[in-house]
Amino acid sequence: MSIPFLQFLVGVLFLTLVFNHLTKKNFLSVVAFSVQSFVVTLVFLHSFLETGNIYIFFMVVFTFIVKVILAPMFFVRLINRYHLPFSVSTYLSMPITLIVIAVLTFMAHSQKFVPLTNIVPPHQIILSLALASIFVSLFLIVNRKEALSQIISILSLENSIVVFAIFAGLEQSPSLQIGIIFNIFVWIMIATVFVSMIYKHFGSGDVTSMNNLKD
Amino acid sequence: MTLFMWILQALFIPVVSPLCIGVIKKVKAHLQNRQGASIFQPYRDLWKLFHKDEVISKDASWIFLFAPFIVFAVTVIIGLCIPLFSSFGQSSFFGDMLVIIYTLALATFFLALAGIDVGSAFGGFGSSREMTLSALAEGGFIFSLLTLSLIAGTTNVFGIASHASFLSGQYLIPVLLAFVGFFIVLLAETARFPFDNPATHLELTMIHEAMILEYSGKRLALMEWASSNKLVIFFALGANLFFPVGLASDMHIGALFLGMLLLLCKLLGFSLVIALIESSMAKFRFFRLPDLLLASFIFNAVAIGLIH
Amino acid sequence: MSILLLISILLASVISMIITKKRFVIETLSLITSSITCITAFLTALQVSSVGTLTFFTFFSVDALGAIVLMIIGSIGLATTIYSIAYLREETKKQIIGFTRVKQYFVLLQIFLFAMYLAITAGSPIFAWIAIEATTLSTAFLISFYNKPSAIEGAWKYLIINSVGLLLGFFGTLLYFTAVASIGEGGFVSWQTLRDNAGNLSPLIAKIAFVFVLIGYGTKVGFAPMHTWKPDAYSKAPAPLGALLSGALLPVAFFVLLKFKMITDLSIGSSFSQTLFFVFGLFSIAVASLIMFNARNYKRLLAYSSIENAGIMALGFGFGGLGIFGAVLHMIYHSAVKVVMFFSAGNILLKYSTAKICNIKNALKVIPTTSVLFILGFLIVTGTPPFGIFFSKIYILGTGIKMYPLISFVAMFFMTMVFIGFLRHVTQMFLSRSSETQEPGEGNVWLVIPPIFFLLLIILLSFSIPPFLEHLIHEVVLYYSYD
Amino acid sequence: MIESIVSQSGFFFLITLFVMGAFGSLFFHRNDTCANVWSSFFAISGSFFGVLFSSLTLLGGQELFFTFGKTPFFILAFSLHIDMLSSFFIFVISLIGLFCSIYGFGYVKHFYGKYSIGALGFLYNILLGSLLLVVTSSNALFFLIAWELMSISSYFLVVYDRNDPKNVKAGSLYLIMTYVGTAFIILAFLLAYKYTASFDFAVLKASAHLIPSSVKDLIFIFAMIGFGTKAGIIPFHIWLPAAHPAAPSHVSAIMSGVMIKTGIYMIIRLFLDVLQPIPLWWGEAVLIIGAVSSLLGVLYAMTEHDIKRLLAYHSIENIGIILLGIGSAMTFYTLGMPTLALLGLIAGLFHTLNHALFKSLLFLGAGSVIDQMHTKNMEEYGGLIKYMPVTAFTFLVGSMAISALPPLNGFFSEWLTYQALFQGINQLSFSLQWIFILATASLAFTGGLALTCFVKAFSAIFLARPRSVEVMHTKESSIPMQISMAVLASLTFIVGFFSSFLTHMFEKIGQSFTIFQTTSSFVSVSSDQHLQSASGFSFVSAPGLFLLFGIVFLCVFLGTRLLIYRKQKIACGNTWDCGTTLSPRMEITATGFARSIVLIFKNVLKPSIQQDVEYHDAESRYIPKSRAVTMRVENMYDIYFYRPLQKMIDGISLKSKVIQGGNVNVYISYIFLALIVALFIVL
Repeated sequence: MSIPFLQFLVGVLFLTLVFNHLTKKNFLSVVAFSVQSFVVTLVFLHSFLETGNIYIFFMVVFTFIVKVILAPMFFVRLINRYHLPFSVSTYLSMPITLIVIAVLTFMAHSQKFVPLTNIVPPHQIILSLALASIFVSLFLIVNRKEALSQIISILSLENSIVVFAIFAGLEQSPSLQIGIIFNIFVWIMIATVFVSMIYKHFGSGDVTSMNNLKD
Repeated sequence: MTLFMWILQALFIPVVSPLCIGVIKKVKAHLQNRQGASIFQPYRDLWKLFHKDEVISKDASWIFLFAPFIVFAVTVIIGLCIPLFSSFGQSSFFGDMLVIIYTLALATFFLALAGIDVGSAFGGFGSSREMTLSALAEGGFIFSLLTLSLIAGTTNVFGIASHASFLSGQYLIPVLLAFVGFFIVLLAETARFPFDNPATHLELTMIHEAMILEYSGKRLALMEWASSNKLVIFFALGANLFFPVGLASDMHIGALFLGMLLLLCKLLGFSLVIALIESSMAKFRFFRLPDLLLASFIFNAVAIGLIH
Repeated sequence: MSILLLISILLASVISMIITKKRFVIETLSLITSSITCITAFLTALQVSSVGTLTFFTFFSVDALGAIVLMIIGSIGLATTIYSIAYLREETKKQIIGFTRVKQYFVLLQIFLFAMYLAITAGSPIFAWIAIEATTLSTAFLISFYNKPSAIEGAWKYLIINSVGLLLGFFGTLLYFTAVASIGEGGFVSWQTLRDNAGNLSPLIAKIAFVFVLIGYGTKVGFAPMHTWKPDAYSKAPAPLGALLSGALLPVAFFVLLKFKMITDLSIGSSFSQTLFFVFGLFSIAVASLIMFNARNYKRLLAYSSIENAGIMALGFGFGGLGIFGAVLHMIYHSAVKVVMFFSAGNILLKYSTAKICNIKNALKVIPTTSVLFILGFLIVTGTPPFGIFFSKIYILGTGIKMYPLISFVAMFFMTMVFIGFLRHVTQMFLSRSSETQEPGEGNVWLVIPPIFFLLLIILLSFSIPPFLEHLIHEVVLYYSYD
Repeated sequence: MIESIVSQSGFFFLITLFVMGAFGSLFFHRNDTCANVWSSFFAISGSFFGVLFSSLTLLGGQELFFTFGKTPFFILAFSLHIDMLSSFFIFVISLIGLFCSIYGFGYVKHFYGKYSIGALGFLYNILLGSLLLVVTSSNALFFLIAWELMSISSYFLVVYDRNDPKNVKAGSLYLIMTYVGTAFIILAFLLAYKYTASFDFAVLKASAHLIPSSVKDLIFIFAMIGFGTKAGIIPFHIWLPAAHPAAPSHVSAIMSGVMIKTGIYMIIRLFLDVLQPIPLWWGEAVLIIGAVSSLLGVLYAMTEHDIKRLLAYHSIENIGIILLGIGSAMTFYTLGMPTLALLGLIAGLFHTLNHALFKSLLFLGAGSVIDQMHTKNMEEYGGLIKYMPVTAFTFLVGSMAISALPPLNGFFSEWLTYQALFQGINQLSFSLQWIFILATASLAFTGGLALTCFVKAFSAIFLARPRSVEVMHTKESSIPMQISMAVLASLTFIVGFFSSFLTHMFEKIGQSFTIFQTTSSFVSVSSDQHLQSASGFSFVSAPGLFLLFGIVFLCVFLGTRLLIYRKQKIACGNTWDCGTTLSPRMEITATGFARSIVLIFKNVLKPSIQQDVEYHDAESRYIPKSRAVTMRVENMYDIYFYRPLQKMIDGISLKSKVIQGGNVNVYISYIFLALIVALFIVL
């Protein structure tokens, strides 16, 4: 696959993140997350085609099954069981969120991070976009009040880190793969248990209701 | 020979002090156009008191009983320690000015305690006022004698007395200032006029009288005698330290006799001044006295500053 | 060979614990496992002190600092297991928890201990990262142990903050790996390889990578801006776990952070990492001492004290040279004293069943031994002279005053603030008079023996350090001080 | 045999006595009497051995230097250096310790059953042991260990009687102030360590010249704050009147008589021995602090009507007098007059001994009064001299000694201080002369006011009629308490009598300092045992005074009693009362007595009068039912400095709690911001 197509894929990843910021409905944010994970599997597929390393193929299959199918299915079932179609609102209003996202992307593309983004010179644009998506997903956790969307934002942070690592020339290294597998496994397990616990105990997913633990 | 000198020195003040009181009373009487009792009347009063029975309050403790002896003994001790008619340091042991000042404080201490001991309101307030005044006067007292000792180069009162010729030369102003400071302290310590009226028994104003209100008989005599002794001590200090003229510099009888005579004249002079003050001035309100005492302290401090 | 032995024993005990129904079996099994882990820890430490950095099976390597932290984990793990057995018996007596909870507790406890083991002995940064991720997993469930809304909230916050931190840490580790990847070094990348070719890591990437790692693992250690999960987690977790969290987990996270500091120092010199350590160290001491001044819950009080001590250790490692000697000593003493304090806090909680400081009255009469332990713990942790922490503070401030006197003055000011804040609460809890009478009694004797043992350990260590430990500490000072 | 006592093993045995006493009484804490006997026995034997050890070292004049035990930290060495100065302080500590332990043996009985006597014995022995270590250690860290042990054990003794919440509050204030003081001391030693790379006093002394002068001034300020807080100089004194009264009486006697002297010991050790040569302004600063502390100390004592607080304020006043001596010593030495400097040091040390003696005597006396009366308020005493004659007599002797009345020991040390200050005025230039004039003025006024204060104290407690029913059923304190007070009282006489011999001994102590190696003091002991200053400036002879007082008093007493009118009849009657029935309410009370002085110094003391009147019916306000006047003197330091400081710190900490707001998003934003800031600033 050519560099422009890869740029398109990472662009899709970035857009799904922005969409997650703006969406009102939980279901749509879950769909956005599955699209995002699909993009990651495509990237893995691309690196598998280039290097032919059998482990990477195994990674493609694993991420596809877990992230694209299993996790969104579980989230949808969760939404229906606790029937919460509408996600809790965000902290900042729509325009300000967009401004902050713009600032973050500009920052990722700024001179400061040039040495970071041209570790592998041809992927310079992709890496800066991946870095921007890391910052935006971090901001997503801060902005959303819904427990489900916080889980989704952490998983998307993990996706953008993986994409950055792949394009930074680390797709070969086994340690990256072990790390990714372990992270996915741990997170899905924790997310499923805790999110249902949150909903069971607190009724709604609103995280701000949980603030009686203060000094 | 020195033993004779000591006894003479010890007996001189108790003998002479009632005379001074008598002279002061006589002069005041004349200033008020009345005859007044003879100058020897204080002797007769003392004699009478010594031969009267005593009434002691049942609340009094042993302090009330022993205080008169201590106060009188202190006045006799200080009589021994200060230059009366001879300036050679025959008692080189205890002529230090701090010893004198703090021994006087010992007398005031027991006097005040005795005043409070009987538990009457007058005694209590008398002691409180007495202690306040003596506390504030102490600074002035020490500093006035300090000025002289810095000029004379020794704190031994005999040394100061034998260091003649103060009034001439550059030390005139400091000595004069010190004398004014000392004179104010004298009036405060011996409870004379601007500080306290010795003749009155008016509860509101009396300080010294209030403390010895409860005494009677021999103890009252001792107390009266002690206060007159104290007056003469201050006169002697004022006379012999600030105007050390005519003190016998050796053991010669003639010089001693001359010294004694001159001392009597000086005491007479001081008594006249006291009597004049008492007839011409009114007693100050109690809370104006600290300013007076502070003035005396500042006079002395300035005097010290001027020495160099 | 010891690690294999360890893994097999652990797996056997965890599986059997899940199967068995009887509580006695669970307790004995966990006791055996943690005592074996403690013994192996001390054995490896002895080996390391005699042989030097120990690497076996290519995947595992233990250096001097790792050996010290291993010993800390081993001893505190054993103490916590003993204490938990007595603690949970008391709790079941008060009908707070059922049997399933007890089983879940001990299984998770063993997993947590083993994860910390793995983190220390891991040869590669990724394995260390995975092990610490595993600790987050096991402690998250332990924090939500009491299944109350507040416990769930504590666990949730712990989870979210720590996973964000660890993901940033993961990203930082990957950036370090780019140095290795650029020269085609495939296969297993260990700490040693990272150290060897730290040279060809471009300075700017090294700086960015270290910032990410510091923020990431700093969250786990509990430096100031990222400390917010600590008070909630410590106050909601069962008391024995608090001791493990602050006594063992903190040094582990610090250990990994120091490894990365070593690599960054090799590539761009120590001044960069020093300034960051000073900033975060001072900020943690300041924030902890200010909030501690009127904390209302004594378990949160202990959490802030851990944050403050983490700040002091950061200053120590930042100053370098003798400061590192002081910091390592501080780490040992702090872990030991935190065990004493958390166990006595647990006893207070059992007796008064409230964590609010204002509800605890006249404790000195009601539970005398625990109160004496807590008061002595307070005196030790605030660094009053006869005990060890005073000397480590003097070492740290002594080296600090040479180059940066201002930092030492500010640190000293905040440490005094900590003492004053702590004293207010101690007097309120122990020396106040109470109207209603609480029948005095200590409950199970096993609740008091572990803290007394650790108190004696501190007093012993304050006056004479065993030779092998001294050798290890000197090795750490040589290994970790760059200039 | 003397060599075996005055040696390393001797001192080691001394410390083990106290340690055995401490842990033994912990061991017996079940049975109160047994614990009390055990701890008192070891405290008494330890203090007695301490007196023996120190007096032999003083007479022998040796110096011991030894270290024991190996420590893991190379900067800490348990090294002890017992020179003449340390053995003098050991002498003072053990002497007062001896009497307080004897007193304590009787006094502690009223704690039986209420609190654990074992703990009291443990803390008391630890306190005595650590006091000894403080004055002998020669390594800064070892000193800090002993210093903190002393503070912690005295803190727990202050809060020992914890039923009264005021004691706990006083204890916390005490520990906080001490800890802040120790923090300053640690900073001072760290600064010294920075330039001399060692914490050992010997090394510090050798390389004191390496420390640049600006840092040396900083060390002086920190050390002055640290040791000043422990000694109780004016700005840092607020814990002293609160903490000392709270402790059990024999402990407050130790604290007031001896513990605040450890601050003085370190001031002498640092500024006259280790950090020499010192700039001029140090001496002047100590002089001014001494003058201010003594004057304000006695003024605040005037306003007190709580017996122990009054005595605590007097400790501040006497510390001021000691600092006058030491400050003049420092100033003279810097100006190159070693003979006068030695005189100042001798005056300071002599007053330390005297103050230890009469202050502990007064505290023990006050303790036995409170033990009987169960209240510290002087207004409720009165007429106790008839019920507690021995305590009254010893308290009288103590008051006379503290007001420096001639025959007793207080006079001679104050006389020496006066000589030092007079020479200061006599021989120094203009600006310095005025500082000495100010110091002499403050000493003079302090002497007068102290006398007034103790007339008030003694008369309010012991004289006149009882002002409360409680006085009726008090009885004399128990035998051990009486013995210790009587011996202390006789000691004030003995020390007064042998003051010239002691001055000679202090001169030898002074000469053990390196800076005074060759100098002889300005005031020396002449042949016939009386103190004489060099230029014949002044001399006083203690035996001469005793002789004179004795003879004259005897003659006067016998004269009037026997010679004149032997058959005088003495009748008992009522006090003159102008015809009204004289009730105890008409006596002068402590507040009444001091009211005139308080009004004279009102702009310094800021007294406040509050009148509240209660009427029969609120509207008509004509017939007052009761009228209450409360006169209070606010603690200015508390209102203008310490309370605002505490409010500010509380404010900051309350505001900083907002960090822990409880909202997860906010927490994550902290991490996010930290990341961004770190990335941008650092790169």
